[in-house]
Formats: sequence, C-alpha cells, structure tokens
Amino acid sequence: MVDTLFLGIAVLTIVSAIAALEMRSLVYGGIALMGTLGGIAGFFILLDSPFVALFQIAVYVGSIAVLILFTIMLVKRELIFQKKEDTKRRYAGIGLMLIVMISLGAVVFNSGISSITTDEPAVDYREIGEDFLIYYWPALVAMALVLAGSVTGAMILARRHDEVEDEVEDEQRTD
Amino acid sequence: MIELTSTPIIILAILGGVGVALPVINIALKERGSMISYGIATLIALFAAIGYVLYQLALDHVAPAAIFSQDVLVDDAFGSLFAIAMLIVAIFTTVGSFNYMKNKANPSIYFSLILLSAIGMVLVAYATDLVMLFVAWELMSIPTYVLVGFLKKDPISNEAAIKYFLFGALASAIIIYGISLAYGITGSTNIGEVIQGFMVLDANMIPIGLLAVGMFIAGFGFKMGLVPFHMWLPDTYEGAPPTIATLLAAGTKKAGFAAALRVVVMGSVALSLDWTLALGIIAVMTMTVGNIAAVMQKNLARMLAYSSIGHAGYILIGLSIAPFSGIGLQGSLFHILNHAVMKGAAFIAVAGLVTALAVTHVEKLKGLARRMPITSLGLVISLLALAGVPPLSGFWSKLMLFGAAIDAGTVVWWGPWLAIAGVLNSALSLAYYGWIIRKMYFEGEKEKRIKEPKSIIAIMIFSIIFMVTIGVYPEPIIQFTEFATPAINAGLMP
Amino acid sequence: MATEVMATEGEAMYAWLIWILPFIAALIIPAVGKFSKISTGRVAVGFAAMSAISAAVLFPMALEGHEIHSQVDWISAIGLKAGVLADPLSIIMANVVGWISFLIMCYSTGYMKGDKDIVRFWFWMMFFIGSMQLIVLSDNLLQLFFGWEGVGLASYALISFWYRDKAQAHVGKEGRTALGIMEYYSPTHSGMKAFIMTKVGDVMMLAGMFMIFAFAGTFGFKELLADTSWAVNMSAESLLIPAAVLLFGGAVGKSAQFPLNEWLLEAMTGPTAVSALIHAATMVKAGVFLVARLGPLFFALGAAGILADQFFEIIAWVGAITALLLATQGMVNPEIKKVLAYSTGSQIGYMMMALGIAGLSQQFVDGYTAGFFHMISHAMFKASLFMAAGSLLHVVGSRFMTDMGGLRKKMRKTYAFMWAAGLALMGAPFITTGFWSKDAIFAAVYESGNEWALPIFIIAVLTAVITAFYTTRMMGMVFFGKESKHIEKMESEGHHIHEAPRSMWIPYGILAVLTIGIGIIGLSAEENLHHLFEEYLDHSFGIHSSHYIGEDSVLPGFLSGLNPIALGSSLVAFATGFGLGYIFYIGRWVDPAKFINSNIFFYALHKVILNRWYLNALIYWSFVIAPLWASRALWRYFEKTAIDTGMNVGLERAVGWGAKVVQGTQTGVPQSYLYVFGAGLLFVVLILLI
Amino acid sequence: MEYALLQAVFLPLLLSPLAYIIGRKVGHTAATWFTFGLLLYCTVLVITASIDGTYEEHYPWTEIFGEFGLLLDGLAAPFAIMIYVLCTILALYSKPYMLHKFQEFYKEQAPKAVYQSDGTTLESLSEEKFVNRQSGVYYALFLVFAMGMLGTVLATNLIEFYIFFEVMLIPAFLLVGFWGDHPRRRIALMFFFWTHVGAVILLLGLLAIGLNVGSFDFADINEADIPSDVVVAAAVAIIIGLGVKLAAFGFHIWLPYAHGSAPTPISALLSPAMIGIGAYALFRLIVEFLPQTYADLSIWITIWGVATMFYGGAMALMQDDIKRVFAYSSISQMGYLLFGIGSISTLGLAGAEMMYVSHALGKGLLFMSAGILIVQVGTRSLSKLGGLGSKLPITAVCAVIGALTIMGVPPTSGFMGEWMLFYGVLETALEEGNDVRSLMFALGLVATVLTMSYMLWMLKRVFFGKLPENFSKVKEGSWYMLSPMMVLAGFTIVLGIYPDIFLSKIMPYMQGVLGG
Amino acid sequence: MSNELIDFVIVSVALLAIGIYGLAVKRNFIRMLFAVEIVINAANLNLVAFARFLPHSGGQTFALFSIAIAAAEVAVGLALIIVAYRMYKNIDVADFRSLKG
Repeated sequence: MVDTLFLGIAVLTIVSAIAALEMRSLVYGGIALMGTLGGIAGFFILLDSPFVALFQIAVYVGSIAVLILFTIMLVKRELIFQKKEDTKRRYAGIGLMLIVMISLGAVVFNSGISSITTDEPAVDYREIGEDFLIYYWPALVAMALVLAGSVTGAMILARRHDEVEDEVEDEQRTD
Repeated sequence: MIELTSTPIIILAILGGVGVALPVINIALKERGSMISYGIATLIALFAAIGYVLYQLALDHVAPAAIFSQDVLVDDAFGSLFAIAMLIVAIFTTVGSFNYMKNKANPSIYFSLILLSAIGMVLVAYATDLVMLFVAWELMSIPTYVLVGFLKKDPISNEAAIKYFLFGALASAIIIYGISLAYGITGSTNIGEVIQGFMVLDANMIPIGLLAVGMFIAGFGFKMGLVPFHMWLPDTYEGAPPTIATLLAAGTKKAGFAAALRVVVMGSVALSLDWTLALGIIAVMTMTVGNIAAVMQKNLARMLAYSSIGHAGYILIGLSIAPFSGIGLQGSLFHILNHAVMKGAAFIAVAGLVTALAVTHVEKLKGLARRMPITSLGLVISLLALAGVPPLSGFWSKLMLFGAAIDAGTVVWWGPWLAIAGVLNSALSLAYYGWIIRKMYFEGEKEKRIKEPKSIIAIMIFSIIFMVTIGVYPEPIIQFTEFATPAINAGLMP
Repeated sequence: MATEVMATEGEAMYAWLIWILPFIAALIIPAVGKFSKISTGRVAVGFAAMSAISAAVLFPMALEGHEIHSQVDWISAIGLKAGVLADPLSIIMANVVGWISFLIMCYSTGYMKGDKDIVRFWFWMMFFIGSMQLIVLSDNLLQLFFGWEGVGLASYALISFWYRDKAQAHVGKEGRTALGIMEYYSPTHSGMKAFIMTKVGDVMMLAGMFMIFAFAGTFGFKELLADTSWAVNMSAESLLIPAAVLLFGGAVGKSAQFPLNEWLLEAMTGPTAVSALIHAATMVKAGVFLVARLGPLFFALGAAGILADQFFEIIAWVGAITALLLATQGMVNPEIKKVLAYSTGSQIGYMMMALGIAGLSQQFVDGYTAGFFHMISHAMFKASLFMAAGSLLHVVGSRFMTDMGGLRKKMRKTYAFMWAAGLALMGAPFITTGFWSKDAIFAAVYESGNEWALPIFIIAVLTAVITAFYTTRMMGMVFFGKESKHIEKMESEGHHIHEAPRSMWIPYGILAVLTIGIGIIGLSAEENLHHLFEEYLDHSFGIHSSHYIGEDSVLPGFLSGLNPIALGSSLVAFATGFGLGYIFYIGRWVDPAKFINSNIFFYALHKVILNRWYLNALIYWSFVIAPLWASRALWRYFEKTAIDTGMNVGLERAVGWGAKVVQGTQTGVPQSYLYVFGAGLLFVVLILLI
Repeated sequence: MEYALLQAVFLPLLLSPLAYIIGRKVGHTAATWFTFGLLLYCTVLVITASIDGTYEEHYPWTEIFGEFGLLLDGLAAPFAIMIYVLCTILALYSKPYMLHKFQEFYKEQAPKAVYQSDGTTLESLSEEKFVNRQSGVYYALFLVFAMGMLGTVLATNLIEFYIFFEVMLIPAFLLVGFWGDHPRRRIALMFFFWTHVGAVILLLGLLAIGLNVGSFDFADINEADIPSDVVVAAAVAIIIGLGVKLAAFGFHIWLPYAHGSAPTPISALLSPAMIGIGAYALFRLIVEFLPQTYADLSIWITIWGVATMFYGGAMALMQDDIKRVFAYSSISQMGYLLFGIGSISTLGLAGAEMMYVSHALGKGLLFMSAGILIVQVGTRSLSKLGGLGSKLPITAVCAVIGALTIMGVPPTSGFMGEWMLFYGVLETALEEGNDVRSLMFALGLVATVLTMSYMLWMLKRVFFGKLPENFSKVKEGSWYMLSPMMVLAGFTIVLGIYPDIFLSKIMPYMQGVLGG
Repeated sequence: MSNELIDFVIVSVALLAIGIYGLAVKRNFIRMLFAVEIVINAANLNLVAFARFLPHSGGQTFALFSIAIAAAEVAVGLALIIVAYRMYKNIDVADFRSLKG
C-alpha cells in the first residue's frame, strides 16, 4: 500500500540523511544527501504536490547537490576523507539529537496534529501561480533580489583575482 | 493588493533598482568605476528612501502602528520607525565606507549588497505576512554573509563570515520550521490571520503554537543576539569589516526585534501564554552575559559587540512586559531607534580608527583624544549614551524601559527585578565604557593629531547632535514612538 | 524697695557695651597691628578699661537691686532673641571680670613686651574677655553658650599661644611618666587637651539646655523663671534632675572640676598673663557663674514642690572632692604655676561646695553668698599670685620652684605682695578676704543641717589645712633658703636678678593691697553682699530667708555674725597648715625629701599624689589611647581590608571572574556555538511549554 | 527677572565652549576672569531671585515625564546660593592652583613630547600654550559642573532632577581624571562608577514613585497618595541611592579616593557642594514627598547617620594625607546631615540644612587651605608638615575658622547648624519617649567631641609645633587663593552670628513640610 | 490520503533533530552545509504536508520560496568555503577559532 511506500521513503530519507553526515567519504556523503533530497521529493509526490516535488528535484538534486559535489571535488583528497570529531562532542550531539527528537516528537504526537487526516482533494497548482502574482508579488520581487544578491556575492567571493587588490599587492611588492 | 505608492514598495523600487544597477554598471564599465561614485549613488538612493519615508509620515499617509494587514506589507508607523532607523544605519555604513573601502576591491558589489540588505531590513519591519517576512529576512541576511566575508584576504573576516553563515542558515531553517508549524495549525501565512487563528486554537493544538513561537524566538533571537543564541555575534562583529559590523549591530539586529514584535509578541499574546516570564528571563540573561563578557575585552569591536548583546537584553525588557505596561513597547522602540544611532556611531568610530590607524585593540587607544579628537568625542558620547547617562538620548529610552518594568510591578512580581537587573547592568556597562574613555582621554601624552577621515567626522557630528538634542528634548521622538507603538491588547485584530 | 525698673536706654547701652567693646577691640586689633604692633597693646588696654568702666557705671544700680533686661531680635526664624540681663549678680560679676582683666591687660603690656606674635595675643585676650562678659551678661542659655564656647576657643588659642612648642613653654618634667603616660606637655597639646576636655562638659551642657528648651520652649532665664510649668512637666518625666546635672556638666568642664579637672594643669603652657586671666577672671569662673545663675532657679522650683536636692548634692560633692583632690596635688608639685593651678581648682571646688550646699540648706542665701564672695576674693588674690609668679618666671627663666630660692632679698616688692595674696589664699585670720570668704563657706556648710554637711565640712577644713601648707611651701621654696644652682648659674653668666618692671608689679601690687584692704572690712563687705543677694534672690526668685544667722551667737562684738565652730576650724586649719609649712620649707628644720622617704606609707602617698592620683593617666588611657587603638584597628582591619579591598578590589575581581567564565564559554569553536543554539532552542520551547 | 533661573542654569553650559576658546586663544587669566564673571552674574541672579521668597519658572518639556521647571524655594535657595557662591570664588581660586598643576603636568609630559616613536621630531609645545589649552578645558568643565549642581537643586521634576544629578557627575569625573593625583584614572573611574550605581538605584525609586503617581512633577507628587508597599520600596531605593552620594557608612569608599585625588578646587566643590546634594534630595524626595515613610524610616536614618559620624571621624584620625582627612571628615559630616534628617522635627531638619551650608563653608575653607599647602609647601602628608602657622598666617587663620565651623564652635555657622539639628533629634526623642533616639542623641554628642579631636589634631600637625627646616622658605599663597578663603571665612562667622540670612527661608519651608 | 499528517511531521522532526546533530557535531564545513539542507528540507516537508492536509496552496508556495532561498544560501555558503579553502587549504570549521573569548 501507500503506507509501505511511505515507510520506504521515510527510511530512505532518514537513513540517507544519517549517511550523508556519517559516511567517511564526503563524496559518498554528498550522494547520500541527494538521496535525502530525493526522498523529500518523494514525500512531496505522496502529498499530491508534484509541482513542488519537481522543483525540489530540479533545484536541489539537480543543481544544489551537484554544486556541492563540485565543491567537494575542489578540495583536497585528505579533507574529503577526514572524520575526526571527538567522541565526547559526538555523544553530546547524539544526546541532543535524541532529546530534540523525543521531546518535539512527544509534543507533536500529543497535540491535535496526531489525528488529522484529510479526504479533500489536493489544491490545484494554478492557485500557486495566482498566489505568486497577486498576493505574494512583493515577496517574489524581494526573492529576485535575494537571488541577485547571493549570485553576485557568491561570485565576488569565489572569484580568484580581484584587480584592485592585485594592484595593491603589486604596489606593496615593489616597495 | 498593496498600493504601489506605499512606502515599502517605493523603497523596494528605489533601493532595489539601484542595488541591481550597480553591479551591472560595474560590469558595463569593466570594473573601472570609482568607489566614490558608487558610494554616492548608494547614498542618494538611501536618502531618497528615507526622504520618502519622512514624506509619507509628514503627509499622514501612514497608518498608526497597525500591526496587521490583509496584505504582505503594511505601510504603518511601526514599520516607518524601523525603516528610519535602518536607513540611518545604512547611511552610516555607506558614508563610513567611503574611507574604509578605499583601495579595496569590488566597491560596486559592496554598495549594492548594502542596499539589498537595507531593503531586507526595511521590508522585515513592514512585512505582515510570514512568507514576506521570511524572504525579507533572507534578503537582509544573505548579502550580509557576503559582506562580513568581504575581505577575502583576511582570514578573520572569513572566519567571521563562516560562523555567521552557519548560524544564519540554521536560524533560517528554524524560522521556516516555525512558520510551517504556525501555518499548519492556522492555515494561513498572513500574520494577522495566524494570530487570529492562534486565538481560536483548539486546546490540543496549543503546544504546536508554542513550538512555533519557541522556534521564532530562537530564529529571530539569533539576529537579536539573545542569550543563548548569541554565540556567533561577538566573533562575527569582531571579524567583520567595522562598517559591516555597524550594519549588523545597529541594523539587522533591530530587524530581529521588528520581526519578534510582529510575530513573537503578538503570537504569544494570542496564545495567551505565560511567555512574558520566559522573555524576561532571557532578557536578564542576555543583558547580564553581554555586559559581563564585555568587561576586560581587549578588542574595541568585540567589546561593542558584547555591549550590543547587553542592549538586546534591555530592549527585550520592553517586549517582555509589553502587556502590562503601556510604555514598555514604546521604550523598546525608542531604544531601538537610539541604539541604531548610538551603536552605529560607535562602530563607525571604530571604522574610522581602523581606517586611520588600523587599530582596534583597546590598549592602542591611548591618547586617542589627541590624535583624533572628533572621532574620540563621538565615541565617548555614544558610549555614554549607550550607558544611559543623561542628558543623552540613551537615557530616555532606558528610562522608559526601566520605568515600564517598575510599572509592570503592579501586575507581575518580577517586573521590578527586570528594572533592577537593568540598572545594575547599565552601571556595570560603565565599567568598560569608562575604561575606554580612560584610555582615550586620560592616558598617553605623546600623540599628535592626525587627519581624521571626513566621512567619519560627518557621521560623528551628526550622531553627537542627534544624541544630545534628543537627550535634552526627547519629546518629538517620544511622540513618534507613541504613534508607532501598537496597542498590544486592543490591537490584536486586523 | 527692689522694684522692677525699666532701664533707660543709656543704661542698657552700658550693659551691651560691657561685652561688645572687647569684641570690637578684638576686631580692630589685627587691623591696628598691620601698622603698629605696639599700639595694639594700648588699644587692648584702653578697651578693657572702657569695658570695665561700663561695668562700673552700672554698679550703683546693682547696689540698689535694679536690673536691666534689654533684648533685640536675633534668630527671628525660630523666635529667639538676644539680650543682656544685668541684675546684681551679673553686674558684680562683670565688675570683677572687667577690673581684674583690665589689671591683667596692664600687666601683659610688660609681660609680653617684644613678643612677635603680640597682635594675636591681644586679639585673643580681648576675645577672651568679651566672651566672658557675654557669659555674664547674656539673658539666655543659647547666647550664654556663645560666650561659653568663646572662652573655650580663646583658652585653646592662648594656652597654645606659643605654638612653636619650644622646650621652655612646656609644662611638666621631660621623661616623667605615670602609667606610661608622659607628664610633659607642649603648648599645642595642652591647648587641644583643654579645648576637648571642656568640650566634653559643653556637650553635656548643650544636652541639658536642649532638654529644658524642649519643655520650656525658651532659653531665656527670665522666661524660665516666669513660667515654671516646664519644670513640672520635666519632673513628671523625671528629666529635671538629669537636665540640671547635664547643665552642671558644662560648669564642671569649664571650671575644671572633678572628673574634668585635668586640663587646667596643662593650661599653664600659656603665657602667665593668660593663666592669670583664666584662673582669676574668665574661664574657670564661668562655671561658677553658671551655677550661681542657675542654682537659684532650681532652688526656687522648690516653691512649686519640685525638689532638686540631688542636683545640689552632686554640686556640693563634686566641689568637695575637687577641693581635696587638687589641694593634695598642690603639696608636691615642683612647678610654681602648677601649684597655683591646683590651688585654683581646689578653691573653685570650695565655691561649688558652697553653692551646692546652699541648695541643701534652708538658708539658700548663706551658701550662695559665701560661694560668690569666695569667688570674688579668689579672683583678686589668685590674679595677684599668678602675675607675681609670672614675674618670677620672667626673672628666673624657669618654671620650677627648685630653680628659685632665696629670692626675698632680690625681689622685695614681689615678695611682699605674694605674701599678702598668699595669706589670703591660706585664709590668714581677720585681715584677708580669703579668711572671711572661707569662713563663710565653713559656716554655711556647717549650718546647712544636711546629712552630708559633716563630711563635707571635714573635707573643707582638711583642704584648708593643705591649702595653708602648700602656700607656705611655695613661699618657702621660692623666697627662703639658699639660692638654687640655677640662679647661681644665671648670675655667674652675668644676668642680674632684679625686680620686675613697674608695669608688671603695679597690677599685682594693687590686687594684693586690695586683698588685705577688703580683708580688713571683710565681714561687713560680706554682710552687705549677703544683704544684697538676699534681696536679689527674694525679688528675682522668690527665695525668702527666714532669719539672719548669728543673732544668738556666743561670739562677742564684731564677730557676732560668725559661727564659732566654723571660725575655730578656720583658725586651727590655718595654724596647722602654716605651721607644718614653716617647719619644712621656711624654717627648714626637717628635709621634706627625707621625711617622705622615711616611711613607706608617705612614700606611696607622695608618689600617688605626684602622679595626680593616676587620674590623668587613666583618662589618657581610656579616652585617648584606647579610641586611637580602636580607630587604628578599624582602619587596618575594616576600612582597608573589608571595605576598600572588599568592595573595590573584590567587586572588580568578582566581575573579572564572571567575565572570564562567560568569555570561557566563548571558545571560538562553531560546533559548540551551534550546540548551545540547539540546546537553547530546546530550553526556550520547554520553558514555553511549562 | 524673567528667565533668571534658566539663565543661571544654562548660561554656564552654553558658554562653556566660549570658556574653552578663551582659555585656548587668549590665556589662562582671561579664562579665569571670564568664568568668574559669568558665575558671579549667575550667582547674583540666583540670589536676587531668592530674595522675594519662592520663585518658580516652568517650561514645556515632555508629555510623559512632565514639564521642565526651576524652583527656588526655602529648601533650594540655601543650597543653590551656596553652590554658586562656592563655584564663583573657586573659579578665582583655581587660577594659581591649576596653574601650578598645569605646570607640574607640563614638566611631566612636555619633554617626552619632543620625539615620536617613528623618530620624527615634533615641534614641542610651549608651556604657555600648554597651560592655555589645559585651562580652557578646565574652565569649560568647571562651568558644566557648576551648572549640573545648580540644576539638581532647582529641578521640579523627578526626571529632570535625575538628569542634572548625573550631569554633574560627568564633568566631575573628567576633572578628576584629567588633573587628579595619582592614580587619577583609576580613581576617576571608581568615583564615576560608584556614584553612577547610586544614581541608578535612585532612579529606580524615582521611577516607582513617578509611575505610581502618574506624573513626575514635584507638584503632583506632593499631593499624590501613593500605595504604601510601593512607597517603602521606593524610599529604600532612594535612600540607598542617595546614601552613596552622601558617602554614608557602607557606601563611602569612593569618597576618600575621589576627594583626595581631585584637584583641590574640585575637591572643594565635590566635598562641600556636591555630596551634600544627596541631603537636598533626601529632604525633597523623602521628607517632603513621602512623609509617612519618612516617619517610619527616620530612626534608621538617624542610626545610619550616627554610624557615619563615628566612622568618618575615626577614619579621619588615622589619615596621613591631609586631603584624605578632610574627605573622611566630609563623610562624618554627612553623617550629621543624615542624623539631622532623621529627626522628625522642624528645627532638626532646618539644622541639617544649615549644616549643609556650614559644611560647605567650613570644608571649602579647609580644602582651599590644603590647596595652598600643596602649592606653597608641596606636600600634603601630615607627618611632614608642621609649624606652618608662622609661614602661612592667613591660611592658618582661615583653616582654623574652617575647622571651627566643622567642629561647630560658635560664632561660626557650624554651631548654628549643629545645635538645631541636635536639638531636633532630642526633641523627637523626648516627644516619642524613644530610648533609641535618646541614645543616638547622646552618641551624636560624643561624636562631636570626636570631630573636634581629629580637627584639632590635624591643625596641630599642620600649623603648630616645630617648623621643619626645609619649610623655612615657604611663602604665603597668592591673593587669588587667599581672598576667596577670606570671603568664606567672613561669611561663616556672619552666618554664625546672624543665621536668619538662611533660616528665615528654611524655617517656613520646614514648618510647611512637617506641618502638612 | 491514507497517510496521516502526523507521519510526515514525525519524519520532519526526525530530520530536524538529525540536522541539529550534524551542525553540533560535524567539523567539516561541507557536512555542516548538508545538515543545514536537511533541516530546511524537514521544514519544507512540514509545509507541504500541512498544505496538503489543510488543504491550502500557501504552503506549497512557501515551500517554493524556501527552496529557492535555500539555493541562494547554499551558493553563498559554498563561496565562503572556497574562500576559506583558498586561504587555509582546510575546511575544518573547528580549526577556525582565532575569534574567541
């Protein structure tokens, strides 16, 4: 049934999330992350939101993860295989994780959410478009600016040479 | 649908236009444009924006502190107050950068990012929809990640940026999570509707609401520098270029409060929680940790960073007792405005020091009063104002905050304790402010006057005038904050 | 006949002038001193004379029993007025003070000649006289207190006049200690001691004044007498006696009565003229005057059924103890001025005794007159003695009697005058004022009929014996026997020992002659005074005398007014004391040193007396050294450690420690930060949920 | 006489930059006389305004915190007059003293100013220029300090009061920090920190009252009825806050440092004028506004006062530095003020205020003579001084008059204050039949003897006794220093003989306060 | 819908916790970036799940926004990594601790 499907995706998502963090190789970790992201996309499909799922796959799995992978490739091999967090911190982290999981889980589980089901049909994704253009349009503009900002910013940071700085450096060298 | 002539839209248009245009022009000019011209363009845009805000206020086109609207943005006095504060900070940053950015790469991108971030800050204050709020929040944050790490050759700058980025990303994620919960139980992202939804929530849904509010506190608290979400803050402020530290300390921090006010306070009131004590505890923790850690700091920027943590605590007093005392929120708003100028001036003075002398170490400040008298004076006045010494502007807002806390004592027993913690902390803060003043004015005799950057002087003079004038005659600002303060209980309904 | 007379403007003016003139002089003297130092003396003497004349002008009024009460606004915010009250008591007192001061001022022109700080001297002398006259003439306690503190201040300034603390200005013998306390005092030290010790009395007096003011709402003597309801209220709360005793405390301090007597001896560091003024006219007499002023007031309350017996008992006993205590010390001291100082304290004790006993007897006026008469006669002979002693010091250059000896040939006039005054002090029968006044005291004590009369009488007689003894001793040591080594040395160095200059000997000559002269008519003088006071007390205070003593006397003729037992004791005391003194010091048949060492008891007694009964040492230990130790301990172990270090450094450290702790959490490791963030998120959520 | 008080308060502030410029461009003397003239004018304004009874001015200010008013009533007038009189004459006194100080500083600093670390030579600053610059700053700060103190006692609004209360701190802090004695920086900070802590505690109390009443104006507070639980807490906060200002026992530790270190004209302002403002505030805030609480707490104020009297006196005995003797003496004197304020009696309260006046006069004189010692003799260690009466006769006379004023010996004004306040305590003790009060009265009297002891001992060690040989060339101070002292000395005696000058204002006020 | 809302929310909570764990423990900057992404995805999952069960379009819209913004964030983050790597030849965040105290 769908339940099995759900369970399968859930297990895939969570296990690959853990794997993404815990696998010795960063590259495999990156691939595991793609699994998680894909799993989320699977959930989106389960939730009758194919549009978001598509977007998720396109943006996340398609571009972000690839971007990450490229970055990983950029760094040195030793760094990729390094795993040296100390055990104390690790256990503390696991403790924190479990407490968060259990406490938030308990909160959620004991709340009214636990009994919500729905039989109504999913929303039409044309509504999403309407939302974008009528209600959220300033947010959309703002997001465009976010993207513009992040792209220029990231470019500036990642760029290897800055002309002015190089000039200054040259001047200093001649001193 | 929001009017196209409303303040936030116009600001979005002006600043966004210029912000996007600058890099484009830069590319068009093959990266040969002069830093000054970019700066002036930025400045013009910012002045135009602030001018428009004031124009709208003067013409009474602005709703008085309407905290909700049916739209994603609302053109109200509350937002205008924040917008003025943020834009002043942005102007400070821009002007301060004229000297700081000399001989540094990519000025166009730098100024453009400042503009984008300024839009973000302003929109956060105007936003009345969680989505808008979140997008504006990111618009404010993401450029600052870049700006903090803008000095690519400087490992410190990079480290600061990485810490900032990690926290920022986590905080954003937590905010989305919180929004998702709030959305989930109320079925809307419009803050007004969310709050209304909160009010009619089933009892068994309330924990989720609380969870959402808790996540908002954590997520926004990161920007505000609330303890225990403050850890990134001193590192980042210290490592960032001081002009950008200005932007962070005086600007983005305030946006956190704007968001918290719209979402956390209102949400909490709607949920009729006993949340005030929690905020009160955080307030006391925040101011105490901030002030104590600031003692004995060797780096001026770091000291100011801790001090701004402390100030977050003061401002939070007003939020935490908002339902009990009319002037609590008003005091917070007043203090936000003041703090923008005071802390802005202080950080710009640091920028001046870095530009002119390349020092931030406190020991190196010996005899600064002789070397850079105007900068020193500005720094001293802003420090004293931060400490709440009358007759400077900081005094009045602290007065209102502590007064409100005492006033709240008639309703809640812990109200006066907030005030006591507050005054003791501001007294403690004098210890380290005084130390700086001592270094600058009482020590070092050999120094000779050096040329102070003109842009820094301009800012110093402006802030001194502001702080003293408001200190002597605070009435206009008090009136304005009163106008901008939402009535917390009555104003819940959209 | 003694009716209330509204004084004319002019007479009131004289009363004011008596005390204002000296102050005016004090004000102009520094200005005059700017131009001519010598003229300051003339100004001072002139003003002293004018003041004395002003007093003399009023004298006939006193004899007629009139009184002047003139007031002006002073602290109108509280409704206090300043005023003068010139009744017979104060007019007589003002005359005594005025004329004796005048003579002392004349004497000073010679004594202080050539001193470079002469301007300061005249300033303070005039200030001193003015303050004393202010005490005498003021009509209320607060104004009186101004004078009261004024004399204290002036005494401080004059006792430490030679503030450069040269060795010859000290008193006591260097190196001698009693219980570890040095018996050697510099002028500045003595001045402080005097000021502070009298201040102890003053604050008691202030407390007493305040208590009365709190109930009566006035400080005025006339007002206090006019309405005695305050006393009824105070007595109901049993506060009257404490208040009265506290007031008397002021007198104890100023008059150097036991237990505040010790300052008087060190007061000898001042110039001798100052000593004369303090002992004869001003300072110590102020206390007696205060008791004379207030005694009738409290006694008169008896009419309202309020008995102040305890108050008078305390006065009488304090007087008796002081008289004996100080007289004994006079027997052994080697310094001439100190002997005279002890004598003064002792004699003041007599006066207090008389004034105290007056309140205990039916015949208030007897003791009152006796005490006051003794004060007058003491003022004369003690002034004379001091001035003469000053001459001796001036001539010999040493304060020790052991440095003198055999001077009767060289200083004939002084010798003669000192005998005259000394005999008065001894109470030589019939021809000296001292005899009559002392006899009156004996009689008053003996006849008072109080339970304490007998012991006090015995003490009085014993004291009289001792007085006669030490006076003879003084005369013997100074004028008889061989010249001392000191004098021989001086002569060998070419100093010629000669009589003091005229300006010096004339004043004490006058007083010595007066002592004898008034002594001859002493009995009638006393009777007149008695009569005057009887009327004064009756008129002002309503104290009636039921009968006049001596009507059924066994003594014949002119002695009929006297009490035979008192007279007899007086004669015997004089004879015994003089005889003993003659044996040891004039005839020199027995060496006193051998006599003392012959017997362990005498030796011990001599030592105790020489060490001032250890009273001085005890006072120093408990009120000087102990507080200083306490202060030092407080300073070292509290102020410096607990407060200074604790509050400043401690607070600083605490904050610094807190800062270190907080900064320690800021490790710089992003993971830790993020961990804290996560924990914080949990914390916030949990707080909200709870 | 419009705006008289406004002028008196704000002219010094507004013209302080002018003082700076004059000092810098024209010179030391010109700045002195400018400051003196300005303050003299303001003093005259204050005095003339106070002559015809209560005088008030009001100006609009803030809505929440009330209006900006200046009030010269029976309570404020003596304080205001004393403050400005002292400031005026000390401006003159400062001239030689600060000149001496500046020259000392120049010697310390100037030779080093020639070379910089990078080897370049600077043109060295001439001494005259250095002095002129410093004096410009000094007089500017001096004026602001004066203005702050006056404003505090004239304020008619809690917030306004607090602002002035703090404003006077800043220039004082800077003055100590710039020209104090070693270790001036630490001491300046300590001073600032302590007094600021006191001030903020005070602020809490003020806020509690103001918010409860709903107005911060004195006039409204005076009429308001405040719930008792709030009032007690507020009163305790106010008393503690002012206790720090008064340097009452327990909170006194900053004072000996600050007063010992401050340049002497400033010590002579801090000690007599500034710390006593705490007493003014106690009158105004506690006695006048919270009479019920005052009645409840008064016994504790008295006890605190006695503890302070004794403690200050005992510590003064132990000091070697003459300025520290005076500083501890000030603590002790503030104990007298507290003692008097604790008496619920018209005369006691009036006496306490007279005590402020006479302390201002007496301690002013003493500090000024200490300044002469510093300038003329060059040391302030009591163990090194001695016998200076012959070398510095006028100073000695003034110091003795000052000491007598502090000791409360008539005919100085000290006695007038002292007897009234002691009487006040006794009156209440007798009225209430309160043994504790009676005991305190007795102890207070004992403390006067202690006061006398340390003062006389100090005089003995400075002016009397043998003259050390190295002082044989000491000369009397300049007339700039002596004439102000003589003015004060004269005034204390005039006031001691004729106290109505101030009492006629004080008494009706105190009667009104206690009668109501 | 056969699955209940709670199922999705529980998965989301688990992912959130894992993300926090990753941030608190991992030293490698890139892995920390993974952790951030996991948290954001957890939130997105929540949004879409709620949007489905309400049902309401807003959640999906927001999810789209959130995905886009996450992309922008990641871009900046990666740029910072590159800068750091260029400077230190190292991306171990635990070594970035010159700012402290």
